[in-house]
Amino acid sequence: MAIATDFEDTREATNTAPALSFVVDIDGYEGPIDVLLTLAREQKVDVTRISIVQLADQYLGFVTEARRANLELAADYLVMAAWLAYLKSRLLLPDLGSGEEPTGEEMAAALAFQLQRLEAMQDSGRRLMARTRLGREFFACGQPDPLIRATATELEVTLYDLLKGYADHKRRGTTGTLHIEPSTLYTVEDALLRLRQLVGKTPDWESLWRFLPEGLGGGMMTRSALASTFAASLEMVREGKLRLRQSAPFGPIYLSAAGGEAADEPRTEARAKDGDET
Amino acid sequence: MSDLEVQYLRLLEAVLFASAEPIAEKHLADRLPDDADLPALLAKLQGDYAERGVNVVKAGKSWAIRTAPDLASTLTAPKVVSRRLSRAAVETLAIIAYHQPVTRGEMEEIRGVGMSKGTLDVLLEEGWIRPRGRRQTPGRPTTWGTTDVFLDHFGLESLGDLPGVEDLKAAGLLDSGPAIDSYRGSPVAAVDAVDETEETGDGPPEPLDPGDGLEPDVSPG
Amino acid sequence: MSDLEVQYLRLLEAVLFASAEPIAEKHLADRLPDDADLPALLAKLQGDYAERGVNVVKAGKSWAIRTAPDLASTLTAPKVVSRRLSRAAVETLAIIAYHQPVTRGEMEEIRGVGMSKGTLDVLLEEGWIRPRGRRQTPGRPTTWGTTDVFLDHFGLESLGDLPGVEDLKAAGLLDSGPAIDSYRGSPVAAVDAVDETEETGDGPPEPLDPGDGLEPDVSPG
Repeated sequence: MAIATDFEDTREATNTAPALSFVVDIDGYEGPIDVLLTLAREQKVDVTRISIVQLADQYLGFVTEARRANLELAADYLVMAAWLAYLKSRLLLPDLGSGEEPTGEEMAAALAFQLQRLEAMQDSGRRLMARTRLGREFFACGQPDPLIRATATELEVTLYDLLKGYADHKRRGTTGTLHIEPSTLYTVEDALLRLRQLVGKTPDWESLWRFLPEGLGGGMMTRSALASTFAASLEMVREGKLRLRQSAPFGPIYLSAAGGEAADEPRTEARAKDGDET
Repeated sequence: MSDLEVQYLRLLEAVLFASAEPIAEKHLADRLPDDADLPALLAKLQGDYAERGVNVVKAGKSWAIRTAPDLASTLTAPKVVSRRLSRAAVETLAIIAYHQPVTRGEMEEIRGVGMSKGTLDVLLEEGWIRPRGRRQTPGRPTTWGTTDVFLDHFGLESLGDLPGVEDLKAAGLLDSGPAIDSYRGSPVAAVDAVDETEETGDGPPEPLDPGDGLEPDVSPG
Repeated sequence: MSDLEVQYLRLLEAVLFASAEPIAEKHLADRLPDDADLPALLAKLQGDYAERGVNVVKAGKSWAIRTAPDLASTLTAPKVVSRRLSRAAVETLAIIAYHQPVTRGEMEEIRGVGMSKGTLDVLLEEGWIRPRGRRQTPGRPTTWGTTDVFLDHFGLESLGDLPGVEDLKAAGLLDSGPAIDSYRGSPVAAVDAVDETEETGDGPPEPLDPGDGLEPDVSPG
């Protein structure tokens, strides 16, 4: 996922594990519209004349590929996929003419406009940055005369300083009282609900990792999902609905339905290094 | 030119030379006697320096003295300390420059993603953007625009000199236009309405509930 | 003067202008092509600026562009050393701007600390704040507000241009929250998380999909 940084992100695409070569690299994109624009450019035609249906197919292919490659997709990428699937169906099916809904053509036109507008802004940004710039190609007075006041004031305070000052004050104000805010973590309840639905579908031993939901975005969320799913699995073991197996300290944990036909030992080809370090 | 005018011209020259930042016309006027004809003096000064190694340049309503752009290749920077802007910041800067005054919500709509932290912040710290007022819509969001410092930095005399601005205007790409957000409940569009979503904006997305297939947000007709 | 000499003169002019300190002759010579006659160029430049608002001056073996001495009296303000405003003063100014009209007692209450004697004085001296009236409470304390000079200095057209708290937050200036937010929001934390999964070789295996997740040709139901 594009991670918010102030400045150019020079890190390698850390999502790509060395063993696999991914066709899609989600790190380079600034959101779904940016992906669409890149795909549209690959059609090698004027953005005003792209085929929206073709574009929708390409995007859906992109999302499928990203999921196949285990890239974590943010929700807005999936929402866009769903919207495009819907748009495609609207474009391909005859318009029933309810009058209330925008037609497929109107929606396609809006999408085309948005793509063109973003492309224009990306180009403009590049052209702006390519200009001769102060401090790089041309220069200001190197040694301003301190005896000459340029403005009516002698104090060096910028608008940024002023706003930052107020924001700092506000922030200190808010930390005066400790509010414990609800955190978005994956709850044990959710994990239990999910596990109950999944367990019947897995006749064999499966790694605990395989039961985690998709699209967690990494970090805390993935950790909490792992912990909650493990806790949920213990609960189901207690209920006699699940069997758990871990062959070595810190080794991978495997799950199997209690009444299943799974052998006592997990498959040897199972990913041996599925670390549960956390 | 009368002796008095020459003296005023020298004053103006000294003030402009002495400042590293562009100086607003009204502040220049403050520095000169009331009977000085500032526009004429500025025009004269600009002419005097037109062919020299330093030029008198205009940036919006401000003026500055800058080294001539054609010397760029021979004039090496003592040390370039300028920071490299992220792609998000460059795009946001372009949107503010070309669409101003523009709210954060509108910037997000154009880019199709929520604003990440540190984007406006960086532009504000550079002194390139400033609040322009409030949009008279629910929530009265602040609108943003560029400053004379921005124009000066990029060697632009006015916003009309932005690269390709006329073409973009003619193509209707600077209009608000029908964006697809109006046809779907996008997470971006919701940001303005519910501020809490902003805080989690950079965090991981909500997991999809099991059994809940991904439904399009638009209810089909 | 030949075209080449004119070009050298322009370069010399730009170098002197852009330099942060006086430049020794030998360094100037390094900046110019070998065939340039530095003493002649410096003499010419000095002559060009002799009657202007700024002069080319020699100090020891170094050269610089300086404000003409005779303008010093007209340009020099009585007590001009630019200085930075203390953090307390900036914050006080911000509180006055955002909460005006506001009394001294209220400022102290909002900031949660007492105010040193000089803080308001500095702002008052600068012409950024002014008394607005008196609060109709015991002791009838003076209320304070900002001036047009304040708006002018910060490039604001009206007080309404000041971004609201929500806008500050969106701009990344008001970046607070529970520790967990800063943990997962930070790029460093995200890298850590990814690194962890990398250690497991292929990363976490593909999760099972309980419901019917995303199908490319999902049709709206």
